[in-house]
Amino acid sequence: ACGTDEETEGNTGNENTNAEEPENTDSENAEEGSEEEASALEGSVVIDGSGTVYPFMAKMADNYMTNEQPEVSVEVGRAGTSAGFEKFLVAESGTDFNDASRTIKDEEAAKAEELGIEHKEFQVALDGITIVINPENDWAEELTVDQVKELFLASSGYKNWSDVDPSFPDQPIVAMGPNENHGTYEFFYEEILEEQDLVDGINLQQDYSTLVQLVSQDKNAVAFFGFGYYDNNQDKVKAINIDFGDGPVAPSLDTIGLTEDFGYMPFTRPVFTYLNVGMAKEKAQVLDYAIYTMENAQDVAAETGFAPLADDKIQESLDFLNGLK
Amino acid sequence: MKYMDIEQVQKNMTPRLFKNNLAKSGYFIASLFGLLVLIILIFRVFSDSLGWIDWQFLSNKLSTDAERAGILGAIMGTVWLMFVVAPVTVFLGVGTAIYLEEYAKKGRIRDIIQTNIANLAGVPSVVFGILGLTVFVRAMGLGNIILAGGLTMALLILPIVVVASQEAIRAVPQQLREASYGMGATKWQTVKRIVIPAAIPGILTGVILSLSRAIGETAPLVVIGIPALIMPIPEGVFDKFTVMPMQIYYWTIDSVLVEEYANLAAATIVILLIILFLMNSIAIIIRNKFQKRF
Amino acid sequence: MQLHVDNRNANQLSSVDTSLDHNIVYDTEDLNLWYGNTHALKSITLPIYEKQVTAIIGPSGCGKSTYLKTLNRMVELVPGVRTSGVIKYRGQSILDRSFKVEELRTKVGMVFQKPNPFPKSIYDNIAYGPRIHGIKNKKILDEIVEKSLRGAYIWDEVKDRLKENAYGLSGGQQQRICIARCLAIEPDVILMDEPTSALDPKSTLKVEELIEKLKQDYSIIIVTHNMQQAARISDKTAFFLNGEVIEYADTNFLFSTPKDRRTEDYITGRFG
Amino acid sequence: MQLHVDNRNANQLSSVDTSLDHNIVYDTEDLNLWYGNTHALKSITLPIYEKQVTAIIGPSGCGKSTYLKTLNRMVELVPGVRTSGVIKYRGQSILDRSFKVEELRTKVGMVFQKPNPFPKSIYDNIAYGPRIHGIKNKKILDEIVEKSLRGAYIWDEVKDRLKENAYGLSGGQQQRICIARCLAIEPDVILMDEPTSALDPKSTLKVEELIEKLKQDYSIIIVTHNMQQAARISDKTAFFLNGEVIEYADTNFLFSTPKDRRTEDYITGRFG
Amino acid sequence: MGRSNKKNREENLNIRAMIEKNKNSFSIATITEKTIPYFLLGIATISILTTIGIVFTLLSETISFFQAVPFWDFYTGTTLKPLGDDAQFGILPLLTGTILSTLIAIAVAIPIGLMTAVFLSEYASDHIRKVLKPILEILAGIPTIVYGFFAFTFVTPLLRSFIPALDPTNILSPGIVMGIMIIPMVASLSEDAMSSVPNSMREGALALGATKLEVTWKVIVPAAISGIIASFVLAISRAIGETMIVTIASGSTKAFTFDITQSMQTMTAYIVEVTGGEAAAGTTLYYSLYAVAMTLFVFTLVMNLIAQYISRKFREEY
Ligand SMILES: Nc1ncnc2c1ncn2[C@@H]1O[C@H](COP(=O)(O)OP(=O)(O)OP(=O)(O)O)[C@@H](O)[C@H]1O
Ligand SMILES: Nc1ncnc2c1ncn2[C@@H]1O[C@H](COP(=O)(O)OP(=O)(O)OP(=O)(O)O)[C@@H](O)[C@H]1O
Ligand SMILES: [Mg+2]
Ligand SMILES: [Mg+2]
Ligand SMILES: O=P([O-])([O-])[O-]
Repeated sequence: ACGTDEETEGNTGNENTNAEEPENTDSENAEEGSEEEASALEGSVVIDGSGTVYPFMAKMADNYMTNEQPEVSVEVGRAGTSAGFEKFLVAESGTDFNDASRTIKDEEAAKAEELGIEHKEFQVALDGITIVINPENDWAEELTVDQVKELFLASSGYKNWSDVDPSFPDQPIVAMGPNENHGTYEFFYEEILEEQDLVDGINLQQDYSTLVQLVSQDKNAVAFFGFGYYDNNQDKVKAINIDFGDGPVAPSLDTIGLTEDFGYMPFTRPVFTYLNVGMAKEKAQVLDYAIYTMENAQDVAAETGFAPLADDKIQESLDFLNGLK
Repeated sequence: MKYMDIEQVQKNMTPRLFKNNLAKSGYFIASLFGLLVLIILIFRVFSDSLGWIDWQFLSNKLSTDAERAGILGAIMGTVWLMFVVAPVTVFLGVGTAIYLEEYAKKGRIRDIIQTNIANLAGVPSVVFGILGLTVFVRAMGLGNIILAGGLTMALLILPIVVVASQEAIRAVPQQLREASYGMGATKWQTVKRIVIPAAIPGILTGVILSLSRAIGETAPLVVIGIPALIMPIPEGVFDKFTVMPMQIYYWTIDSVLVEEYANLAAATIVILLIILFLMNSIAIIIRNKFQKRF
Repeated sequence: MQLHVDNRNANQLSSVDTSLDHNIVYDTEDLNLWYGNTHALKSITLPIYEKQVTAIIGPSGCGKSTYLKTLNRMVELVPGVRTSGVIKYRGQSILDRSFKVEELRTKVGMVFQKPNPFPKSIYDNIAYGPRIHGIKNKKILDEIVEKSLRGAYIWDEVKDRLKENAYGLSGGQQQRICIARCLAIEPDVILMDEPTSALDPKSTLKVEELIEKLKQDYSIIIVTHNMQQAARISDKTAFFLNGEVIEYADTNFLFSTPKDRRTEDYITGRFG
Repeated sequence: MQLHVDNRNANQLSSVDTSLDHNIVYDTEDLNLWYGNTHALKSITLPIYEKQVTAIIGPSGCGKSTYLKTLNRMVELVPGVRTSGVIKYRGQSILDRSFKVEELRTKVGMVFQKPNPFPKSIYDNIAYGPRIHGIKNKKILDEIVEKSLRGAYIWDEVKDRLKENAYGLSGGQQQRICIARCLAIEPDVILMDEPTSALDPKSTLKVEELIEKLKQDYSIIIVTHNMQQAARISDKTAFFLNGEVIEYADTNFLFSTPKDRRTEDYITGRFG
Repeated sequence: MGRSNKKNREENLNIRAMIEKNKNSFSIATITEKTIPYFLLGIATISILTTIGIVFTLLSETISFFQAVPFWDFYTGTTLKPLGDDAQFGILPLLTGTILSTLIAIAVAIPIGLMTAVFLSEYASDHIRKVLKPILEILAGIPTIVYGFFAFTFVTPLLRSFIPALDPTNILSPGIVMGIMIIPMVASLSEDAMSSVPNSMREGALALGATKLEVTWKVIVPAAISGIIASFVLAISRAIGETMIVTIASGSTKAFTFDITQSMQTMTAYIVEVTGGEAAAGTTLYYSLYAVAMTLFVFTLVMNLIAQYISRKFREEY
């Protein structure tokens, strides 16, 4: 009964035409009823999770409430991917969506099953782990992927920049990153460092803003976090161009978006949102918002420092959602 | 036999007076230190907020778009929060004060309550946050709504209101009570018709000051959990909410994402400081107006 | 209008005066009182007569105020007070625990040393007593207020500012407001504790005049430091010293031919 | 030991006494003083003589304390005080801005109405003055403390408890400690503002005795409410009224044959 | 004659009769009168319930925590690594953070606050005092969140221009700002204590030729010392419990160090971090929140009791 709302969205200037065509035709037959229902939507949509995805999701929620359904209250938190899953995986009163900068872990999936929470993963955009340094750092602007890893690895034994390359200054490496609450940390630790120990005394922070400040104020600092946080602070921090074997690659929406091998690939990662399917079936506004999100993902991604997904990925998700109606 | 050598005394006098004058300047400068910090702080905030405070800022909903963002939601969140905090603390605070000052006999119970209140006044606000989270948000299942935040804040400022009300009640001259009893009034009649009305200005001053404390508190709400983005304007005490200090917190953190958020945070600080300043002024006016009436 | 009421009152009362002259309102027998360990009243025995002014004199700290406050049990407000002995008000033993003090106090008005109007309007001050005793009718209250203010001879001075705060009045006016407040519940006895000692001579005179008029209607017990005042306005005088009644007699008699040496010393100003 | 010191003092001083009898220590000319708008002292002219006790009497509020506090410029502690006229202490004009008050006050001791020992040990109370003036030597301080306490005739009472807090003493003892504290800086003049009015009769007697002994050594100016006291202990008496000096004369003379009607009224107790 | 008088009154206005009549309807009033004390006692008990509530919530979860982490390990552990597979719970890093920030705060607040108190109480004219005191009170009324960003965005960069080795998040800067925040508390409570020393004490000393400086330090301060110390203790308690300033400006490094130029975390900031991430009930991380809060609570409670004890003694003095 509630599946007709995306109709309105489609009509109110969604330019993501490719993704929309089938969507529109799908719901055309329900058009009459939809207008009333669209205006009748209300209630709340509760989203928490990844801080990396937060800018994307906040923008999405803002657009949705401003342009689509002013009566629906979408609240977006950003406790971090892992902490978000803790809130997501609560029987009855869990969150509707959990943003994630990594895929769900086995334990988390198991817990969901135990609680009877049916969930669905949606890729919403692509992010690139960006390694940032202080703008005054003129020695480490280009590094190989191994050198980057060694900066953060305990096993490398690097203390000073000069350990990386003798031509670098004899200054301590000050390594930083988001703490274990964050999917970004887990992705970095699991996928990039392959679960090897990080250097002792690495400065792990809860807030990305603190990290940006820290790097911008310390000549010897090096940190990792999502591209968006770099993109918005290019005046404060500088990204390392990473040589994956074919010459240095600067992180950018273009290079992150390229999934081919010569792109930024090993450091590129999809970011997700997880939907509580039960909630979507139960609450019209949740499903409506999910559909809206997928329809607008490509635009909002670009606006908030993410590389857009390919069309077929989007379509896949929309197909699933429309099936829930 | 003379012990005091007057010449020696005179010789000592100059350095002693010099030290005195030096100290005086030192103390004066120390007193101005606070003022200096205040000026720097306010100057920075005001200059950052320049051009950002306008009607639109005050009347718009929150937004991720700095140009469109407004703090009506945060202001209304604060207003609704006060709708919970004010009646609850006034009821509990004044009631407790009346009990302690007018009814409780000197002794065990009174001492226990009094000591307890003094101790509660020193409990860190973040601990009250944990109490609120555990009791109101989780155990009572209210969730992070205005009612839960308000009750937490009410308990937080309760000791301040109790102490202020006690002082106000104590300041009511005994003769007024005697006059009332002398007319055959009962205790409660005397309390209700004479003591409370006479103590109201003092109580009000204390209540306003403690509410302004509650308005500026962040830590308990952080603990209770306020979403980073919440756009709808709250319409009642069962709604989710954000308040100005929380918005300042998030905007400043997020200024790494959108630089203008720093200005929004500064603008919100200015509004918050203006509100607090107004509340304090009202409290001072009431205090001055009703001082030494008897 | 005012004159009319005054005349009538005067007529009524002077006539009553004689007929009831020697009834006892308060009878105190062997009253002792302790504040903690301080023995403040020692074996006081004192009959007090209706429609008379009884003055209590004595040096500071001799227990005058304490005795007065015992008569309406106000002394109980001090923690740790103990009493022994009997006080009978119109035959009822008022020191009994079971005795309702509120009822006693509606019949026994009290005026204090420092004028203590409530921080309310003049009207509300006077109406306070009737209101707490359940009189709510606005018209009746209006009448009571006017009658009481006239009774305290202050109506003309305040009739145009009844809604103003009583604290705007002069000390002497405030004291008469306090007396009017007392009159509003038509007491039987009025206790006055140095009612003029905080007033200037002119206001003192006014209040003294008032007391002389009131005694036609009420039994008045007045504590005073001022011997002249006692001599001028009272019918009977009791001299207290160190918590004891040293002498109690007709005022004329006590001041002209004191029996006790200490009384004589006191009234001639040799101590106190 | 005590006797010995006493005798020596007495000997030294009685001899000095006669020779300097009529030197002026303080000369006040046309002194006016205002507290804000209150004109508290009006054109006071008053010479004060060395090694004498000068009493200042007068009803409450007449300016006695104010005058006394002007003599060591203590009155300046009240905000908004203004003065005109001249006070000369041993020829120096002390009201000048440039005059060092601290120096004046080391020469002019003061004893207050309420005993005001510091909340320190008895020893530290007495040693306070010498210490601030730069005497640090423990042995000398010990001597000063003993000498001053003997001088104030309280040594025997406190010699075994010098380390105890001065607040443990009785009021009269405290007052004598305050006097000893004064003596410790060997003042030239001692100002006393009703030094016995907070004391019981017995302590009063002790302090009066002390004053009589002290006057052999020091010039003393004493404010008192007690006419008998003034008559007993002073050499000269000044009668103040409403901020003016009404009469100033030898004490015997003033009390026996007052020239001014108001003085007579006052000393015979007709007002005040 | 007496009869006619009575009759007359009745015709006009018999207040006494009305009062007597109303007395019968007084029963509700009597019940109110009887129940009110119990009702008010009930209200007054809420404050006790609050304390019990705090102690109970903290204690029950703290006990669970100590089942997972031995008491001794917790209080002697120098490693705090609450997340990850090899989680370790030692509170010492948080304790050093808390203690260092508090020490820095009182190192700022006590001298400046006390000097301000001396100035206000002993030197300032009424006029200056009337202006200066409310200004200082404004300082106390500024929300801590505002101070937090002031520390992070102004004081830290400023300090770094003097101390290049200073980390961008460190315990020094929030410590100083916390100190500034509690200056008014020290100043105002100490000033109260000093002003309540009777004037006669000042006069006594001044009359001996003492300068104001000597009067202040040798007479007034010793006489007011208990009140002054009580103000210090309360200020310390306040600094221990302060949350937002350290949350924002001291970072969240859980290092066991005494180097104030480094980033470290306090107990309060840890609580905010953990609740911000919302640990799931039942995990050791979740229980650690309560164990830390309990420790914090006990710390401030002890401080408050000390302050009360001192100021009670102080009241007896003169
Ligand atoms: N509340 C109290 N607690 C303890 N003792 C008291 C109290 N009130 C009075 N006293 C003591 O009881 C004695 C009698 O006091 P009371 O006030 O009756 O004297 P008084 O004759 O009215 O004196 P005054 O003329 O000064 O008013 C005094 O010794 C006084 O110190
Ligand atoms: N600090 C002050 N501010 C304003 N006026 C004052 C002050 N101190 C005293 N006065 C006024 O100055 C006048 C003289 O006061 P002073 O204290 O010198 O009187 P006194 O003769 O010592 O009286 P008492 O015998 O009561 O001690 C009085 O009218 C008093 O009200
Ligand atoms: Mg009395
Ligand atoms: Mg005086
Ligand atoms: O905030 P995260 O995206 O790193 O979980």
